[in-house]
Amino acid sequence: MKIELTRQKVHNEFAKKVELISGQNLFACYQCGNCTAGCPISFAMEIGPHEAIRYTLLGLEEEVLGVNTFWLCASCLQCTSRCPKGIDIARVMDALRMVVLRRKERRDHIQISEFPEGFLEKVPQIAFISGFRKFLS
Amino acid sequence: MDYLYFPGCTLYTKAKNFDQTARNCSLLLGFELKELPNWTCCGATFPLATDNLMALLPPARILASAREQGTVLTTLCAVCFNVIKRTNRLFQEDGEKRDKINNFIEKNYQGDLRVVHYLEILKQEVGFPQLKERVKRPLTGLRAAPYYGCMLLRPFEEMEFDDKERPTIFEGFLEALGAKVVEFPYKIECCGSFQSVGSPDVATECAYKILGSAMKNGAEVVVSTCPMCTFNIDHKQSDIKQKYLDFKTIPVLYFTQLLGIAMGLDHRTLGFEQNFVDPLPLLKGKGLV
Amino acid sequence: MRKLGVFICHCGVNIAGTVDVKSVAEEMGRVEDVAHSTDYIYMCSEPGQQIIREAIREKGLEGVVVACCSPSMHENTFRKAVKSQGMNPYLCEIANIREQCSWVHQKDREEATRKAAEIILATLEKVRKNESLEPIAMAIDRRVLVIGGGIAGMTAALDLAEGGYGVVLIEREPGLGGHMAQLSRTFPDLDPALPGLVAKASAVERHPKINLLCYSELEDVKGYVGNFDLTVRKKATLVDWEKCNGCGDCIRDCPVEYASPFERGLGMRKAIDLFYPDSVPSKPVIDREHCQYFLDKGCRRCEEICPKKAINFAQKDERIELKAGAIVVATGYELYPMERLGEYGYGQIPDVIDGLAFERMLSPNGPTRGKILRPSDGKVPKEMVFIQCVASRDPDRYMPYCSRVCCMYTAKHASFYKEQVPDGQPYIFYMDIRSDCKGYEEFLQKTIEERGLLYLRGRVSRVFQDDGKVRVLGVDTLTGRMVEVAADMVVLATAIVPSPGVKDLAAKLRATVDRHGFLTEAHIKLYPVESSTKGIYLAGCGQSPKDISDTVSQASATASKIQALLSTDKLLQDPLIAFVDEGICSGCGICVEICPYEAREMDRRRGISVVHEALCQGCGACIAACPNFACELRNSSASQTLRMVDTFVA
Amino acid sequence: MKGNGAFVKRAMVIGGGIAGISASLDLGNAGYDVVLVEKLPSIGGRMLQLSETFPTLDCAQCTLTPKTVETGQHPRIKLVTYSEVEGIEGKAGDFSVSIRRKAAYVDWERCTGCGLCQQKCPSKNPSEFDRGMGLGKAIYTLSPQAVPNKPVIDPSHCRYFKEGKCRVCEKICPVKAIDYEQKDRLVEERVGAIVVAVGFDLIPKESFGEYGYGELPDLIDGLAFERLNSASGPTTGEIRRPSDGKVPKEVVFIQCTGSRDPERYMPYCSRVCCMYTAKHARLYKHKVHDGQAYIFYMDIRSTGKGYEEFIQQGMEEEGILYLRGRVSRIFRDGEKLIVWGADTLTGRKVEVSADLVVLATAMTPRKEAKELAKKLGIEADDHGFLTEAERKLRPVETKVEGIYLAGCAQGPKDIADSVAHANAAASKVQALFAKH
Repeated sequence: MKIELTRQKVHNEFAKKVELISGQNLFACYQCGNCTAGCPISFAMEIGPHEAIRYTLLGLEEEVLGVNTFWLCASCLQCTSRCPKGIDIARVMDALRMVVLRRKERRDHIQISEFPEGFLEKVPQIAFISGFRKFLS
Repeated sequence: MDYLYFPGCTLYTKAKNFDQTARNCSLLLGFELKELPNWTCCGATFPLATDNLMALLPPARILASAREQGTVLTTLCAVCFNVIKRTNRLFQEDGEKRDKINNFIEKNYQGDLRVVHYLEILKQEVGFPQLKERVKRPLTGLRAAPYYGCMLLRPFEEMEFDDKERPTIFEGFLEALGAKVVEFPYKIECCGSFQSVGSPDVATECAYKILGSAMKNGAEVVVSTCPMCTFNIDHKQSDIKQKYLDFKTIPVLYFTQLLGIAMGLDHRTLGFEQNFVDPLPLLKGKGLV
Repeated sequence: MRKLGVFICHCGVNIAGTVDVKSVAEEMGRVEDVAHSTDYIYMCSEPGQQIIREAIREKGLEGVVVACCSPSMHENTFRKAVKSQGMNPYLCEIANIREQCSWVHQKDREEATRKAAEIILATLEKVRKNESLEPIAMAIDRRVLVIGGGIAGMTAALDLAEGGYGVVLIEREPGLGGHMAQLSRTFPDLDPALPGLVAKASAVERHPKINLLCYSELEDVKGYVGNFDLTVRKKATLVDWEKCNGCGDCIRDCPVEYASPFERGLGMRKAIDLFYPDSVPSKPVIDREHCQYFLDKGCRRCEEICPKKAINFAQKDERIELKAGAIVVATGYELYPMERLGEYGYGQIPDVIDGLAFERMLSPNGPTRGKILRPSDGKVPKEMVFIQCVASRDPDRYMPYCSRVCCMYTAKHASFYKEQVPDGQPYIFYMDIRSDCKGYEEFLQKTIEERGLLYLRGRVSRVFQDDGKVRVLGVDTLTGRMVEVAADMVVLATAIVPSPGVKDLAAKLRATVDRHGFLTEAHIKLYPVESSTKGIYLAGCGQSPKDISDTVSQASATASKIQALLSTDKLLQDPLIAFVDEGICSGCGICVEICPYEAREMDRRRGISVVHEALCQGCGACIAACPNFACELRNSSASQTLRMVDTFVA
Repeated sequence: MKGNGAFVKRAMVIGGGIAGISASLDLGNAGYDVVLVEKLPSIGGRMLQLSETFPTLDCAQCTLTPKTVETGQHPRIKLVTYSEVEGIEGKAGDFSVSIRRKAAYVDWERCTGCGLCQQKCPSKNPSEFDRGMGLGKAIYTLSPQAVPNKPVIDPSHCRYFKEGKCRVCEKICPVKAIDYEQKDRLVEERVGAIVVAVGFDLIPKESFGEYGYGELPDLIDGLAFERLNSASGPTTGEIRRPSDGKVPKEVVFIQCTGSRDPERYMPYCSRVCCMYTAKHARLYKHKVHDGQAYIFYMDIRSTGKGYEEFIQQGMEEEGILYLRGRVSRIFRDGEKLIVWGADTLTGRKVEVSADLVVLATAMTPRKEAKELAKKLGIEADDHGFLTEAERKLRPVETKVEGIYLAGCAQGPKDIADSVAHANAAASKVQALFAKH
């Protein structure tokens, strides 16, 4: 529950990395929550996109990387298109994903072997390929 | 006029009906889709990580090779359209990345290709009034809900496709075919996209909301521009039924399938057997087949 | 050779923190004709000025350079100081080493110091060749033009009239009151808006010193502070207001009804009607666009019914020429058009309305007689959503600024709603609650507690019509949850934007506007009600969003400034203006074309171009345009400028 | 002008801060005589304590001193400083005001303002002007740029008054202006209208038990931070914390301290804290590049022109961390101050080990405001803010004709609004005078 803040933590390496990968300035976020409000998938997220940004900024690295929020993001860009501060939130979500996927220990989020029978035959290629791109390192 | 055409993986296999109907209709409308030789997959996602240049190589190759053949490239699949158009834009605006990628793929593409969607050809080149005149079998009385999804519209500044909150191109198309357009708020909300692979339940929920909204507003059929959306809102109806017992199914068609009907093509050439919810009873009921 | 003095200001740490002022002062002291060079922490303060005065006295200085902030801040201060010692003020020049040096080179002390020295050396070059000049004295007209008949304009006009000055008040609409006339009750004491406003409007109408011109617009402005020549277009009301007794028969009998802009489209008005039901003046106008007579000559009912024969279909617009010494611009605001808000349905969802429309709904003289009924079907809304910051604080898509009044009026709206519909629930989406004036915070907290308003901290991403409801997709950032409300009605607190036409008006007045179209003040703290053009003052929301109380204060403030301006007999104008070397001028007339202030004129008899001293602002356009270098600017001659440039490139 | 029953077209302005100065200048420039009464030895008020002002970051001294100088030199303005209003009689057009001119123990007629006495005075005491951080002398002016630039002796610190010996100032004064025998004097002024511009105070930090009852030296209020940041302040503009002079690397700013707190302190919003805190944090970042500024807030209130942009720029470009939540407690831990706050946006408790804490304490009326209101026959609210005739349409008038309000005496305001308010009051006075 508690966060101990220091200037190193506020300018934490993790947030810097997310900013670098996403090309976005997390300090520009004024926490209006528009992204969460319009997100078609936020109903299933453990924390909203605006909270994911907040957690990242405050250096709550393991906590934010442990939630399903950015794995559930479908990059539909609704948040990006309506952000009053012009932050491309989808890029921030993707950056969080990248941080996990680029770590040495693989944390692949789909296992082909676990698909139900007949699934592979039905699902269109684009869904697979995008899925692999988003979920595999 | 002929158009360089990039089908993409899905249209080559699991959405062949989409591809075939589009080609057939083109011929009836006086233009041909000339398939790009030796095309590869576009990558299926535009990389959002700014440092991920590798993911831009496939669409860059497609663009470079298309530029050797002509000046306009068209696609049907909304995802491919998004990836290729955004990559093209990046080539126009970011000289540094352009040079890097060119260096890598050993081409010298400058971003001077026009990437258009099939619907744009219908609107801008054929013209909806002209399309209306050529319709052989108007879809009179068919209440069709146009589902845009995300990829055609967003990001708005890059896609420059239509208004991001209230697009109208699809409506214009359906009206030209004689259908009754059903306005529904979820037409621009996401279908769950690739989450049908990652988190199928989430995608099911998204699809349920979209279809529910369309039906509540009186739709008899939902029309889509994208094979991924189509899969999510058509094939996932079996999952929806399992979760929501009172859910009634609704046919989902590619816009080219509907175009095919209106242009008078034989319904057996429209690939309805690949649709999960059979549209034939509806179409027969309306006297359209 | 003139004996010169150099005075270098530290400006606290603003300059001294970056520039090594001591070494610059020493360096300047070594310049041949510099008889005195020193530095001080705040040269603009009394002891600082005292240093300058003493040096002039003791060293017999004949020219002064003060190295400090921008001349727009303190040129006047220092010129006054040197004048007190008998030096011609135009022999004192400012070397700007703050904005143009220390502030922009904070990271490089050495270079900044070198640059500061160069700026001062260049300014010394200028002073060496400066002439002694005297300000130009001009007669002034003691009348004032007030543009805009809202609460700001009326307050300024009344203050000035009470102060004994003649005022012409022009208002675009047929009646006084502006947007305040649309309001129901006002925060935080919830008094009805109309009685106070009507009392003020009547006072304006009656005041012997105020010439009220309604339904009128400013067409043209010529002249300058103290002597403006104005042309006002009085639009044809098609009703002779002299004859009209305001009986209202014509309105009652008029067969044409259309959606009233005053009622924000929620109510109807007639083709002949008052501005609003209790309008002052209480005289109607005919709207040509809707009147049947003008459409097909098919109706003359009002003409027939009028007992005073006041209807005059042939009335023409009238042009009125006026003179004034000062102008107050009180053009007010408009709300950001809902038609541009895609995510909120482009203004096409009937039950999504803006704040002013809701005010009309709450007004006893409004379209629903004060009842809250949703526009689509007249039902009482039970789930009521209010959204703040719509198009405000949104730099990427709409307006970056805060509209200042929405927090308070939304709280007021929600409070009235709850009072009228006790079983209804108001939801308010906000980003920050801004209740920062006297009594506002107390009002807000009390309202929340007593009325059970649900405040949700978050934006609304999308609003759409769904199943007879208005579905609102919002968020509560305090729980982190997405919030969905199936509302019966939604009120958008849309951004305040300058009223239409302000940019054109500002261009006519040569006043500046910011990128949003708000009129810009000369300095936000030093000159908050003065525009950048002398003699033109700003009041109310045309300058920036503000509430009624602040608007009234600001309007009175303009009145105070104008009274000080007009209380003197002669106005003194800066003599730093263009002049013509008559021997060189070929009379080509290029300068006449290019002058933005109409200060250049051809002297046909002599075949040369002359300068109208009162109009010239010394902008230098003619100097740059003159093909044979016949124009020069006083104390900025070509030779001075070239010597200054030489200093930098040497 | 005296006693003939004529309407006196001469105004008194009580309070020589930016509001009083603005009102005086407007009236003076319009051709009316003005008596400006100021409690302190020189005019300028609170604004003189400020370093830079939002949203332009103009130097406060540079904006203010030309106005104080102009006021001091204005032929129509009579300065009566180091003085307080004792009593008032009469009505609009004919007020008779008695003023207590406090003993300065310096003959201002003789004094040239050379400053030698201040240099040589051996006493050193915490300077109130510098919020107790710097050391002042027993004989002092408020600043080297004071208007009028004349010193006064504070008998509570003067060795001569306390111990009966010293008299250094008397010996050193080249014009023999020191007068230890000087007494308070009562003077009368007749005026036709009065503008009350007595300004504001801050809740003292000693009031906040949860923040250490003012006993933590590195916990200061907003005005103290202004002094720290000011080139004329105790650190000549360097940000150094009071306890040990170190440059603080973690600075916590706490807004709404004592404001919006109906149960314990003041229920109202103090209006300026959001903006000056943002300014403080930005100025801090300009000086300490590797430092971190944290701002605890409840709602960010940036409603003036250019204010919202100013705040957003601070967040985006200076990396100031805004935390939405109050601070419950602050205590010392070695060299650090431990701040227990919350971030309601993550729902977490937040702990910061700070080097310096700046409290944006609530603005209150001057403690003498209620008493003055009684003398003037005007109303004040429970807190002591003077009450206007009508909130919206008559914001500068009072219930008494001829008495007007200007600036923060009426309610918290920023400089721009105070100036406009004061100009408005001047306008009302002019209208009153023009009528007669």
